[in-house]
Formats: sequence, C-alpha cells, structure tokens
Amino acid sequence: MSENVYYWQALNRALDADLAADESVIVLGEDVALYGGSYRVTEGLYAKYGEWRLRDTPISEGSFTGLGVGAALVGLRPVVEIMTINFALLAMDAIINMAAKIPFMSGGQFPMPLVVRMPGGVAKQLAAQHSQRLEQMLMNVPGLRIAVPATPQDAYWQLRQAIRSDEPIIILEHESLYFTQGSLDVSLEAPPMHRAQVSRQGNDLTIVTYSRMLDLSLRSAEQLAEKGIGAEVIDLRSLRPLDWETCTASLEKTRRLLVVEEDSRFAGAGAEIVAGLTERCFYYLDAPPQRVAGLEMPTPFNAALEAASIPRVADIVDAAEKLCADSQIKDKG
Amino acid sequence: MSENVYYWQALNRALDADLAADESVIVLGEDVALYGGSYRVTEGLYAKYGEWRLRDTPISEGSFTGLGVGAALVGLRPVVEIMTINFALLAMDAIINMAAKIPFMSGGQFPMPLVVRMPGGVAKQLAAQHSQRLEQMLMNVPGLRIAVPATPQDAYWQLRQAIRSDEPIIILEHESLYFTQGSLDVSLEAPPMHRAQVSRQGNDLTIVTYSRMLDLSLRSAEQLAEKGIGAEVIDLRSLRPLDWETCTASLEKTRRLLVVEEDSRFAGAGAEIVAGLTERCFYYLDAPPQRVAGLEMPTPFNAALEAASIPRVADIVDAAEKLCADSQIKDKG
Amino acid sequence: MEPDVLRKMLRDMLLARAFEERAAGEYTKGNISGFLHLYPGEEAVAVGVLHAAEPADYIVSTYREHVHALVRGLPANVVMAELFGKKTGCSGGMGGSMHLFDRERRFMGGYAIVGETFPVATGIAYAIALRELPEAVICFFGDGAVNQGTFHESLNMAALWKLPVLFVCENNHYQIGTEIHRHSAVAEVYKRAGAYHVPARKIDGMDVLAVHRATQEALAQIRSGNGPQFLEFETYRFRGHSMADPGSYRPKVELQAFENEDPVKVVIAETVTYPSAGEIAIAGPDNIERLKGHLDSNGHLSSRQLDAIRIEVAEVVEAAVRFASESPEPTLADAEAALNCNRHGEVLI
Amino acid sequence: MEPDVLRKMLRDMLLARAFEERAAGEYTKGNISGFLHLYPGEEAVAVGVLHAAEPADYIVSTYREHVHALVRGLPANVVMAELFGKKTGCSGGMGGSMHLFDRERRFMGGYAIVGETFPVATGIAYAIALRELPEAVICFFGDGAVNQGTFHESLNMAALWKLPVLFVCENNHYQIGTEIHRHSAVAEVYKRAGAYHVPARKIDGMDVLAVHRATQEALAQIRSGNGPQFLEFETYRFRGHSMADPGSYRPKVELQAFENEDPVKVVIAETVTYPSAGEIAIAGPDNIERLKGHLDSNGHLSSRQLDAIRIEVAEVVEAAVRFASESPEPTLADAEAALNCNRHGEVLI
Ligand SMILES: Cc1ncc(C[n+]2csc(CCOP(=O)(O)OP(=O)(O)O)c2C)c(N)n1
Ligand SMILES: Cc1ncc(C[n+]2csc(CCOP(=O)(O)OP(=O)(O)O)c2C)c(N)n1
Ligand SMILES: [Mg+2]
Ligand SMILES: [Mg+2]
Repeated sequence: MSENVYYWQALNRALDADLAADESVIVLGEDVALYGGSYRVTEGLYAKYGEWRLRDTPISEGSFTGLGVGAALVGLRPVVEIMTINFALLAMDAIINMAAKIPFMSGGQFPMPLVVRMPGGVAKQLAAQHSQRLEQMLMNVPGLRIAVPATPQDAYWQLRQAIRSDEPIIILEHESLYFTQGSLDVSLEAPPMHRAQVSRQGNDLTIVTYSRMLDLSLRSAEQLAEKGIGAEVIDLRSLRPLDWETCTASLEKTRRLLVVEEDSRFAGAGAEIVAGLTERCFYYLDAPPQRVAGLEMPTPFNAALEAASIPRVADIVDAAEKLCADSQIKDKG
Repeated sequence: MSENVYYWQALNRALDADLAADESVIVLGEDVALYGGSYRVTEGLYAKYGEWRLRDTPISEGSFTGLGVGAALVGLRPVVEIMTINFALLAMDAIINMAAKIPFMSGGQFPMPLVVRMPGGVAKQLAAQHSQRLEQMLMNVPGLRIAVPATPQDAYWQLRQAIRSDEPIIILEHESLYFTQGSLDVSLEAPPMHRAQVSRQGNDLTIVTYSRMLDLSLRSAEQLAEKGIGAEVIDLRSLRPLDWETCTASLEKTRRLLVVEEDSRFAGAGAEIVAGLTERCFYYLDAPPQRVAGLEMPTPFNAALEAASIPRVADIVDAAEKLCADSQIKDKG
Repeated sequence: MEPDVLRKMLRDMLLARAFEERAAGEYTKGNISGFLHLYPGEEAVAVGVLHAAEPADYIVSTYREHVHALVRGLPANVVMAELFGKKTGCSGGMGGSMHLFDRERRFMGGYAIVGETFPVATGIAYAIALRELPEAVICFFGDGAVNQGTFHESLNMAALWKLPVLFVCENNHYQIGTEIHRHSAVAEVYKRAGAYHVPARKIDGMDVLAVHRATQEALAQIRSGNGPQFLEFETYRFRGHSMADPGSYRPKVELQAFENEDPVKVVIAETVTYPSAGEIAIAGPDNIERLKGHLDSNGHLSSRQLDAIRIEVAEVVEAAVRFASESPEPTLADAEAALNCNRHGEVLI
Repeated sequence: MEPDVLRKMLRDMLLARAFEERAAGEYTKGNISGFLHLYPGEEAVAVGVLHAAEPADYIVSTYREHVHALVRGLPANVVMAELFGKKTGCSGGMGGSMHLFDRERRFMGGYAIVGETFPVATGIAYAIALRELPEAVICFFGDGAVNQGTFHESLNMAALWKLPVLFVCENNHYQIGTEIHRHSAVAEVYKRAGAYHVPARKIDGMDVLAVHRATQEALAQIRSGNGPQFLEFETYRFRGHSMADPGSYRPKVELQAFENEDPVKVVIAETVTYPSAGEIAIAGPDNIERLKGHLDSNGHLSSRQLDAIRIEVAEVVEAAVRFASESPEPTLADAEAALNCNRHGEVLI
C-alpha cells in the first residue's frame, strides 16, 4: 500500500481526503484555488470542490487568517495557507491574539478548529525577507500547537490530524521539502501528533532536530558512523508540545545532546530544547549540550553565504565529534 | 544631583533632552502628542515641540511603525511608541522584515536609527489580549537590539542611548513600572547599553532576571538572606545582545542558576538564558539551572488567577531554596 | 413602531445606562479592575441595531461591549459577574470586561485589539454564505478602528464574495483622545465603504428609531443576498474612554452639546410626549390628561410605567451586583479547562 | 515632448527590455537564482514616471524593480551584479534581485513583502514635509498590493498630513495567478484613493507619453504642497509572475491583445513615424525620405539611430553580464560589515 510520493503530494492527499470526508473543511489562501498553490499542494482540488471550499484570497494575510478564525468559531474547519511564513508576520495578531486566546478567553465556549499551514526556511537564494524561520516566535504562545513534519508520511498524518483537531494548529512546512520524496502509506495508523520519533538509533550522542534538518542530521549520522560514532537521531515532529520523554530516554543512554536547528541560534527553537533537556537530564549529561544553528544574521542573497548561514552536514559532523571528544575529557576528569 | 522620579518621568526627561538636542528626533504614536501619552511618558512635549515632532497617529500600528522605518532611512531618528506591546503583533513586519533587515539587505548603505518603545507585561486585570510579553519573539531577530530597563535611571540612560544609536532598538517597558519610583541622576555617565548589572551580591546562587521581575527578585533575595542563603541578583538590562560575561563571572562563584522571567516558561526569554549559560558554565554548575516563569496559559482576567499566572516572591524564594538543597545533594554525591 | 417594542427599547436603554453607571461605581469601590470602557451616551446604537436583529444572527463586538451583550439578551447577572472576574461570568471569569462571550446567544465575543472585529465577522459570514443560511453577522467598531488595515482588507473580501455582514460604525468622534479630524483624512466614515462598493449610510445615532429603521433595511438587503452593508451612526460617549481616562481632552462645550442630545432622554421624550398626529386625533383635543389616558389605554408609556421600568432595571442591576459579589472565584483548574476546551480530555505531554 | 527626451526614453525602454530578457537567459543558465520577477511589457510605466522625477526625489519599489533601478540611473553593471549576488552589486550581494538599494540615487530599496512600499514611502515623505523640502517620494506597487492593510493605513496618513508622495499603481491585472476581478471588489484601482480624498487618475500605462505627462502634473501638484497624488497605470506583463511561474493561468487571447500593445513598440512607432503636424509642415510635403531627413537633422530618430540605440543597449547588457560574472563573491566578513553598518565599529559582546 506504500508508494513513493513528493512531500507536496502527501499534503495534497491529506487535504483531498478531508475535503471529501467533511463538508466543513475549507482551504483559504493566495492562489490556492485556480492556480493550485505555489507549491502544488492544492493542485486539482478547486476543480473538485469549487470556489467556496477552495478560496483564492486577496493579499490580505492579516484578515484572511482572521477570517479563518471567524469561520472556525462557527464550526468550519478552515485550513489557511499563508503562501510563505514570511508573510505570517502580518497575521500574528490573528494567530496569537485571536486563534490561540479565544478558546481560553471565552471560558472554554469556543474551540478553534483552525489550521494554518505555511512553508518557511531557507530555500534557494530567496534573500532575507523570504527565508525566515519563525518557529520560535510561535513556540512561546500558550494555546497553539505546532507540527513540523519532515517526511511525506508525517506531512500526511499530521495535516489530517490537525484538520480533525479542535485546537488551533500551525503546520510549519519547508520550502526545500516540497519536492523531496518519501514513502506514504495512507492506511497506516498515525502516532499521536506530538510524539517525537527516533529516526535512527545510536549510543554515543543524541541529535535532536526537526523539519528539513532531519535529513542533514541523518546524513551526518552516516558519516559519524564511519568514524565510529553512533548518533541517535530524534525527529521532534512537534515543537509545541514537545515530547520530552522520547528525548530524555535517549539521553539517559547517550548522555550527550546536540541540537540541530535551521533558525539562528540566539533564542531559537533550540534554546528551549537545550534548556528543557538540561533541566531534566543535568545529572547524567557528560558534556555541555551543543547547538548547531543558523548564523546571527538575516539570510544573505549570495549563494555561498546563504549556504554558510545555515547548518551543513560538515558542521553537524564537526560539532558531534567535538561533543564526543569533550565528554571524553570529562570522563577522564 | 540625584532626584527621586517615576519611571515614566525618566523616560519623559530622556525624550525631552533628545528632542531638544537634535531636530531629527521625532515621536510617533497613538495619543503621544495632545494627550501626552497613555502613561504620561510624552507629557508636555507636544506643547514644546509641536505636531511635526510629536505626532498623534491613527490606529495603524503596522504602517506608522513602517513610517518610522521610512523616516529613519532618510536620517530622522523616530521614536515610535506602540501604545502597548500587544498591538505590536500588528507591526511585526515593520520591525522584523523592515527595520531589522534593511541595513543588511542594502549591503550596509542604510543604517536604521529607529527606536520602538512599548510597554508590555501583566499589569492589573487587563486580560489575555492586553498582558503579553513578547520579548522572546524579538530576541531571535538578528539586526535588532532589545533593552529592558528596570529602573528610572536605566530607562533614562537606555532611551537616550537608543535614540542616539544608528541601530534599530526596541525598548521594552513594563506597564507596572511606570508608576514606580527610583533615583535619577542625569549627570551620571551611562554604562554600555547592553551591559548587565549585578544588582545585589551573593555567594550561593545567581538569579538572572530583567524588567519588572528585578524588583521581585531583589525582594526574594532579602527573604533568602534571612534564611541564610546569599542570592546574587543580575539585572540583564539588555536581552539582545545578552551580556554573558557578567553572568558567567557570577556563576563561577555561585555555581547555581535561577532565571526569573515573567513570560511563560516554554520557549520564553529564559530558555536562551539557561541554554546559553549551560553551554558556557556546564562544568562548574552544581545543580540543574531552574526557571521561575509564567504559567502556560493566556493571562486570566480573574485577579487571583492572574497573580498566580506569573512569578511571585514566594515562588522565587521557594525555587531558590530547592535549587540550593538540590546542589547540596550533588555535593555529597 | 409598535409601542411595546418602543417600551422594550426604552427599558433596554435604561438598563444599559443603569448597568454602566453601576459598573463605574463598582470600579471605584475596587470590585472591578482593569480597563473598563463604558457606553453611556451611545445606547441608542446598541438598542436600535440589536432590536432589529434576529436570534440567528451573530454579534461581534469590541471592548466596549457590555451593552451589546445586555441588549442581546445576556442576563445582567452573568455580565456583571464577568466584570467581577467570577466563575459564573459569561466567560467564566477568564475574559473580563473586554471579552464577553455567549455561544448560545451567538454573542461571538468582545475583542480588545482594535480592528479584530472585521475579520472575525467576515469569517462567520463566510460560513453562513457557504451554508446558504438566511443569517447575518453584525460587526461593531468605532471611528478609530476604521483606520486599521483589517478594515480595508475585510471589507474588500466581504464585498468581493458578497458576504452577509452588517458593518456598524459607532462614530463617537474620538479614538481615545484623538478627535476624528486628527485621525482620518475623510471624516465622513460611511464614505470610506465606497472604496469597496459597499452600500453605506450615515444615520443619527442619538435617535434610536432611526437606528432601528436603518438596521432593518440594511439587514433586509443582506438577507436578499446582496452582500455587506455599512451603517455609520453618529454618537458620543459621555464618559472618558475608559475608567482610566478623565476625558479632559474634549472641549466642555462639545460634551454639553451632546449631553443635551442624550439618546436615553430622546427616547423617553419621544415615547412620553410625541404620539402620532392620528393618535392625538383619536385621543381627542383635551390635552395632557387625555394623552396620558390614551397612552395608558393603548399600552403606551405612562409616567407610572416609566417609574416601573426604572425600578425594574434598578433591581436587575442590584441583583446583578449581588450575584456577582456572591459568586465563587474560578480556580486554576477552571482556567486549565478553558484552555483545553478543545482537547477533549486528551492529556498531551 | 523634446525629441532627445523621447529618444532617451526609447533608449531606456530598449535597455530595460534587453536587460530583463538577458536576466531571464542568465537565470536559465543558472547564473541567477531565487525569485526573478521580470518587467517586459511594463516599461512605459517605469520610464514615463521616472523621467518625470527629479534627482532629489526618492524612489521606493517592489521586488519587480530592476527596471525602476536602471531608469533611475543605477548602472546596469551593478544591477546585474546584484542579481548574480556579487560583491559589486548595488546591495553588495546581500539583497539580490528583490532588494536593490542605492543611497546615492535615492533608490530606497526593493521590498519583497507586498505592501511594504506604502509605509516606507510615507515615512520618507514625512521627513521631507518636516524639513519643508521641495522633494517628493515615488511609491511603486501592483494591483494586488492595493488589498494589503498598509495601503489603507498609509494613504490615510499621507492624506491626513498632506505628505509629498506619488502613489503609482502598476496595474497589470494580476496578483500572481489571481485576476483583478477575483481579488478586488472594486477593480478600478484609482477609485480606491477616493476613500482618503487623494486625487487619483487612471492612465494608459502602455503609452509612455501619457504616463510621463500625468506624472509631471501629479508631481507639480505635490510640490505645491497639496499632499499625495495617486496614479493608476494600466499595463500588462508579458512573462509569468516570476521565472518560476509559467503564467498558464492567463487566457492566450488576453496575452496576445496586450502584446500587440507592447509599450516598446508603441514608443518606437511614435518616435519614428509620428512627427507633429508642424514638423511635417516644416519638412515639406515630400514624404518618407524627407521625414527621415528631418528627423535626422532635428535630432529625431532615424532607423540608423534606432539601430545604434539597439547596439548600444546590447553592449551595455553584455558588459553588465561580463562585469557580474567577473566580479568577486562577497565574504562572510562583508556580510557582517553590512549587518553592523550601523554599529560604527563597536563590538558588543
Ligand atoms: C490595535 C490597537 N491599538 C490600540 C489600542 C488601544 N485602544 C483601545 S481603544 C482605542 C480607541 C478606539 O477608538 P474607536 O475605534 O473610535 O472606539 P471607541 O473607543 O471610541 O468606542 C485605542 C487606541 C488597541 N486596543 N488596539
Ligand atoms: C505579504 C505578501 N504576501 C504574498 C506575497 C507573495 N507574492 C509576491 S508577488 C505577489 C503578487 C503581487 O501582485 P501585484 O501587487 O499585482 O504585483 P505584480 O507582481 O503583479 O507586479 C504575491 C502574492 C508577498 N511577497 N508578500
Ligand atoms: Mg471612537
Ligand atoms: Mg499585478
């Protein structure tokens, strides 16, 4: 039953399935209907479900996201696509002040079955205004959940779970993942949406990562294996809530933590991962946790600088080696 | 030369001084001119400098902040007041995508002498939409600086430094600080804007904090002293960049870290403080760093719940005691 | 206008006034805290508009929404309890004065960030249009809110897709301390709806009957599928922007001029003293006594009835304060339940 | 219109076309990457508007701004180098195609978030007004950008404070794949400026002379202190939205209709074949040969001159590509210097 599909196709299947299953599911965004989505995610759905279910919007991110909030208040299940996360800065009030707070402020009267999907991250020379990673901005918002699928299978599972959930859920996709391939089996039962996944086993250090950095981490793990270092790789899958258990279980074994994130290091997503795991695992960590992260600058347009501004396999391998060396020193001490 | 003033008065003096000294300084925001500012910060300045220097704006946060960016591009030194930080969610594009990125994207041609001032935090029953702490949202933005003055003296110093700086600087004030008092001596020379301050000395643990939580931390330290625990209290004063040196110097001595922050714990400002200091001080920490922080929920309106949703002195004292007990266990181990 | 409808309107206006003045009193006593934005002076808008709405219509309001809630039918008890932050409040004590919600009465919330009502109302209307229901959404906002980007974005979408929204501008000429000519390039607010081809009118918001009539007409248009409508009601608030605001930025003469036009006084005057020419004819030429008799016998308003209404609303307000005072505080568990209302009991981490 | 001005315009239009088509070619070869939004079809707008501007005026543009930059006088070399991401580019290789900046020529940037040009331009204009200078800001944006909240907010402020901004809408009827009637309730864009009492006109954006004239008039109004002006230019892009977009959502016949109105062809036609009646009279009745002679002697355009211009712009573009290819890459130290340009050498932590 498993087939090889693109990441965008997995999302497309998920939307198709839920649009078919539930008349209250709608999709809103710029060019999601007639055009089929900038990254093909909504391809073919307009023809099938019509303009009221798939709605092309004007360039009005603040208000069409807020429109999704309003529609969710009366029981629709809107899937708002913000063309890229860079434009979500215009929709922060709708996401944070409305979607995340209304269920609470109303004393629990109004659930919020809203999904906001958006691709982010550094793609290929899209420059500073189009290369953002805003996960950390949303992580500090109580009332939101954030899924970060790294594979077609997770993209399918998590989007379907998000649509059927009554909580406001942000799906952070990645522009460089849409045209990657992976297997999809729609008949498999999904794990809980927020559960992390051990994507590779190892005994010497734990690499905690998510989204596009999973692939780089796995490739780094292969290189590390050749050097005799066994890296366990954890794909978080969800940034809020964060699955501490899967991580602490791994750290009990490896005693070394390396976080790999694409956003810039200072106060990025990795800050909470390091802080939360240090608090939990302090006594059995053999070395200071490390982060491999983006540089502290807006994304440069120049190709070489852009590549240098986010983690590369070599950076991860390097950091892992140092981390293991470091802990060896301490073992001796 | 030192006098006792309200926090708002210190800000008022700073604005007055720079409006007088430099014709390119302007102040923009809702009710900053005729009305004199919601928290009196601009009181009396409209009469003195006129409507082009003090400009009442419509309710258009996104655009009047962006207007400040444009004005800064041609050499004005706009001080934009966003009436409260809650409305800054509407101005995130102007702050993050414009102010923080233009100097970089232009290849260094355009400095950005922009100041955005805004009060945030939990005040008194202003409910979920009016009680936000967004520092962590801005901390991950390369190109910005963030000052968090906790005292009238710092409010005066840092606002003046910010106005005279060519970098885009966010001043996070606190609604509950405006009507607190402290000494101000305008003739004193200011320390660098980003330098942290050891506000109280102690040997047993280091409390790292900022803004309104400084006062609570100092009061907790007094109580701890009575219990024989010497708490060193560091007022960060700046959240980006963060003065690691002052913190690590203290931790070398105390070997125990407690972070006190008002925002909710998960992925709050404290996450970076804990992560950054763990990375730097891992080998001489005696116990896992701890955070005292806000609860993981929007701010409830009910007074008692609101008070329980952010750190209280008792919470800080408690956490400090546990932290010291904890490290004692390890000392024995 | 049916006399009992008129009387009901008068009653709601008097209740509104009494409720708000009492809330101010409770604020002064320290029983209410936070931002408290009161409505005295503007009652004719809420009452005229909401009496023209159907129970199936949805209401979206701002932080100045106590009266919208009361007129919509939320019991004064649960509104006052919410201002007190009590568990029995209409938002369980989690929302407070600026965030009144009532699912059952389709009162879709008070929103405290200026401009939020536009997209929320538009989204609800989208759902109505999708389902082809004969319902409408009433979206309240002030003159200051019109300059927010969401106004523009939402009106464009509502017009483009012909969504059933009635945009109701409560133009009290002030955005806190900034007078309308200092915040809007075009101060005739209704004209700004023209940029989206949304039919718009300006109505005297101190005249509850005019408000009511205009709303009925606009809602009829909306229900026949013609898309959104826009009504600007000129009104005035007698108090400061909120309890924290002395309102000293307003010229005294301006305040006075509008107080003379107090909508509550206007509707009382209209009800008590201005029967139609036909009614006067039926009642015969013998003046005051006969008119009173006529009003009484026709179920119009006698001064006794007026007194009775005054007493009734005073009691309602008194009872509401008692209810609020005696109600329990919500617990942290209540807060968590509110937050996780959409989690269906699942414990995640 | 002076013939040499016309010829200069023609030259800029031809340069624009050649530059953009070459950029497309370099993109295909992999020398340029990222989003590349090209301008063919719309040249008359940039050329007509910017030839009417003064050097002291400021230009604020979008991601589709290469031609604005070229016409403004940025050397093709530094623009092409920026598209290549090179250190010699006008933004040092940090900005790329969507973020061209040139302080000296008051080219205040290309902005890639739709709607950002409104507040930036308004802010620059605020500074001009404060300083009482005779300068203006030209703010470019598309038909899709008009629905962004910043349009509304900024126009209101610009009008309220009478700021010297010329709002220039390049209406090419499409917001990527969404045709204007599907994104705007009112498709006559210029009418939307009425909501702020900003004087507005709609002009044929395929006619460079009309564009130029309208811009001159609008700038004259602005310079006499009457506040902002709004011009809508109807135009069309021949290519997809960006190099990533095949443009297949547009009906073939529509594309064809506008290609027949290609503004470059129009200006060539006008320059070569339509001298004024007076000029024809002076030249005498003997037709084509004499006209050509007249054009030559009066400095009008001969086909030889036209060829010369074509050759010149081809050379400029060729040289630009060579310059870009041979230029060095910026280093990480360059990036850090750009980021800290406003730190005056201070090292903070
Ligand atoms: C986005 C935003 N900016 C600023 C405020 C602060 N504020 C609260 S009410 C108000 C004035 C609103 O004026 P108007 O829309 O005319 O409504 P009114 O209060 O007069 O009823 C302002 C500026 C806010 N709540 N939200
Ligand atoms: C806020 C924002 N939303 C979406 C986009 C993606 N986007 C880039 S260009 C564009 C269309 C803009 O259309 P228009 O304003 O007509 O300009 P044109 O491209 O036609 O010149 C869109 C939707 C963006 N860059 N910014
Ligand atoms: Mg008002
Ligand atoms: Mg367009």
